[in-house]
Amino acid sequence: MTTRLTNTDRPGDGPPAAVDGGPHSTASPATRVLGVLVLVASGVLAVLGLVASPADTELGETVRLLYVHVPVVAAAYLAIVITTVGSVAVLWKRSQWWDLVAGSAAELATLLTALTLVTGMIWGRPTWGVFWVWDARLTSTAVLFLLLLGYLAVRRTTTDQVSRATRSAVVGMLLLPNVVIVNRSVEWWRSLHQDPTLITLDPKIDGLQLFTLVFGIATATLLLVWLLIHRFRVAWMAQRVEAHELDDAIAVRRAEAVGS
Amino acid sequence: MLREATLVARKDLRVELRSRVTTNQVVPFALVVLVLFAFALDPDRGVLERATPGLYWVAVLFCALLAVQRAFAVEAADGIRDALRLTGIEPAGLYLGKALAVAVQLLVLEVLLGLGVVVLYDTALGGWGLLIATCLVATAGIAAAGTLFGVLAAGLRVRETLLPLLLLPALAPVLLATTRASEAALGDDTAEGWPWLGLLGVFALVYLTAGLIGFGALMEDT
Amino acid sequence: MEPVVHLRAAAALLGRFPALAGADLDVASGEVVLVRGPNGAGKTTLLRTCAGLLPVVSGEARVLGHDLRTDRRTVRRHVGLLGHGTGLYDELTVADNLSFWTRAAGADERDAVAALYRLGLAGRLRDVPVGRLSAGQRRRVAFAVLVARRPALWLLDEPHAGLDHEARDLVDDLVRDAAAAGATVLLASHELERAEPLAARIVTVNGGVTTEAAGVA
Amino acid sequence: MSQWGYVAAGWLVVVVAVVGYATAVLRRGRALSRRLPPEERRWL
Repeated sequence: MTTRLTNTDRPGDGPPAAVDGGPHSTASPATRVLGVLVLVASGVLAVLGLVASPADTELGETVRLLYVHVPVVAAAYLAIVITTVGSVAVLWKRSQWWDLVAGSAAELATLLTALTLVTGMIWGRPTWGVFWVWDARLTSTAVLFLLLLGYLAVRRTTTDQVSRATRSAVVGMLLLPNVVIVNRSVEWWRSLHQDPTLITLDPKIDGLQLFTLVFGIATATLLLVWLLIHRFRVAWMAQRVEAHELDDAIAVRRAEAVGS
Repeated sequence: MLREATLVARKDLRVELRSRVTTNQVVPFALVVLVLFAFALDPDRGVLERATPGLYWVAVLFCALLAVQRAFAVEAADGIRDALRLTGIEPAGLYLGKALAVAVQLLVLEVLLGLGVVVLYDTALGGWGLLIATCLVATAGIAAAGTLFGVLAAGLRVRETLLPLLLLPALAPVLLATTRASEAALGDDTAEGWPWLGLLGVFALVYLTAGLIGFGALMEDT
Repeated sequence: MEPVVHLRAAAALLGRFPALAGADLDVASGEVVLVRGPNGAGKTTLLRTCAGLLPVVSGEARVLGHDLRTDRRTVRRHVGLLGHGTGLYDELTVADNLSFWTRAAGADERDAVAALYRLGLAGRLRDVPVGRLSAGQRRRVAFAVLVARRPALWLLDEPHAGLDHEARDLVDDLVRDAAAAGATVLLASHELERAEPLAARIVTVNGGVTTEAAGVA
Repeated sequence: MSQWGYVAAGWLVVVVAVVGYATAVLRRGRALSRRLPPEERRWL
């Protein structure tokens, strides 16, 4: 069954082979609809952001970077909230489903936080002439990125599924509080020095620019949901494969014992 | 639960008194760090003098890292993890006990480091009320976070590198708050420092709560 | 009377490895059972499973009336495990170790002192750091903790290994005293000639599976 | 680099990263589903 890898970000896949009735990938009717929706929305966003909306009086063309930077930030924070909620659910209800959700959401959060940093730096270059500025938003995003790397490191280094769920849940549970504390402390810190802060959500833009921004955030949220569903299904299958390997090990060990 | 916490804390401190690792290794390490900062920042150009609070607290964080690693290396000896779980001590009591022991060692370190800074960087100490309060609340936060991440990394084969990766970014706001608060204390307007103390308090509370919740689950794994 | 230990096709995990693949075992109160089997057969895992230290993933597992599949924490306080590791702090002295482990388990100081004398540790060894003791002496301190705690279920993993004759006789006496006092003992050992006279029944473990239980006495 | 250059760079980085990640996830999903019996491929 060859899959047509189109250049859109949701490559369609051929009909599942007749013999094996089950789904052949993490796609399903729901994700296909959502996928198309995300595609269309990103197309509209591109048109709105790059062509239709006017350049900003003050920022010039670089305001168009906001239409991608701010949605990515919003999606990143949404992913963080999901991770923390999932982690608390894991510790509270020992539920394995939430462990997979938290793990998937954390991975997405790391990708989105990295993109936030990159787009933030690309924004910084024309605006302040330098890639990195110890501005409140960029700094707290950087610390957040390090915390997420710690989460992924814990998840990768623990072999045993049960203890992996517990340990990553404890780190995951602390992500949101950490974000709040880091933001608060960096805000106070930078306000002591009054140097240029990244003009974020409200550069007194309105009209079409504001609409594009909000539309961008909606698109990013849809994209996050789509990615989360697929990543969750991958995590679920990976966990099932691990479980099978375990059952085989038990069977082999028992056969060995009885045989010898 | 408090009875168990003091029992564990006294045991940890007695192990430290017997083995003298903190006093013989971590304190000298801290002084080395201070000296290296002085080499790096060339004392008479004033930079060192302005940066003293920051450098002091960076040194404290590194010492905290070593103290936590040491605290859990003691438990890694053969059979101790099993024995601890068989005593039926409440996980929360074990967590508080170990955190208390780390906190006490940190306070001793902070005092010694303080002397080191006064001698090496001839810093004039002032604003004692704010300074002591900052040390106490910050130490509580650092010990709470350190103990939680310490047990989380314990038992994993990459624990030496995992602990710094987990603990130091989490302690970033603590470094910020303690440095600003210390600057305010040493400078003239101590009023400026109190909000930072509030932040340190919130930090300590968040991690103490997380520790009391998470420690039991973390002790459970093989 | 419900058996102290009741395992039916119990499987337990050591990390992701199914160290125990299917154990069947019933031990009545006050009984001494010898667990035999080659190295790596799962003897240690069987003991640690009974102590509630390993997650039981399938089959039945009840110890001292607690179902290990739902709650394996509460049973631990009533179990004493003497494994390969001594479970003692090398930096602390014999007396400090004993006092900590005894009070941690809820027994009081007097039990610790009594155990010191019972194990002949009250003399010059009392204030020696455990790290500087010989393997035999360390085993003696570990036994002292057990004697002081008086758990209902004793799980002994190779208790005679590396001991001189005099210490081995002491181990035998302690096992007999414990059984006489109503405790139940599960003894894993290679040294059959030493261990068999102590045990009422023998169970063989191989590849994480208990095969047959042969009567002795 | 003109302002448009930075705008293009910003957009390109995001699109490439998202498409790359999405493709990787989908490909891994397809590979894993081949190793599992049909009824185990979905959580539902």
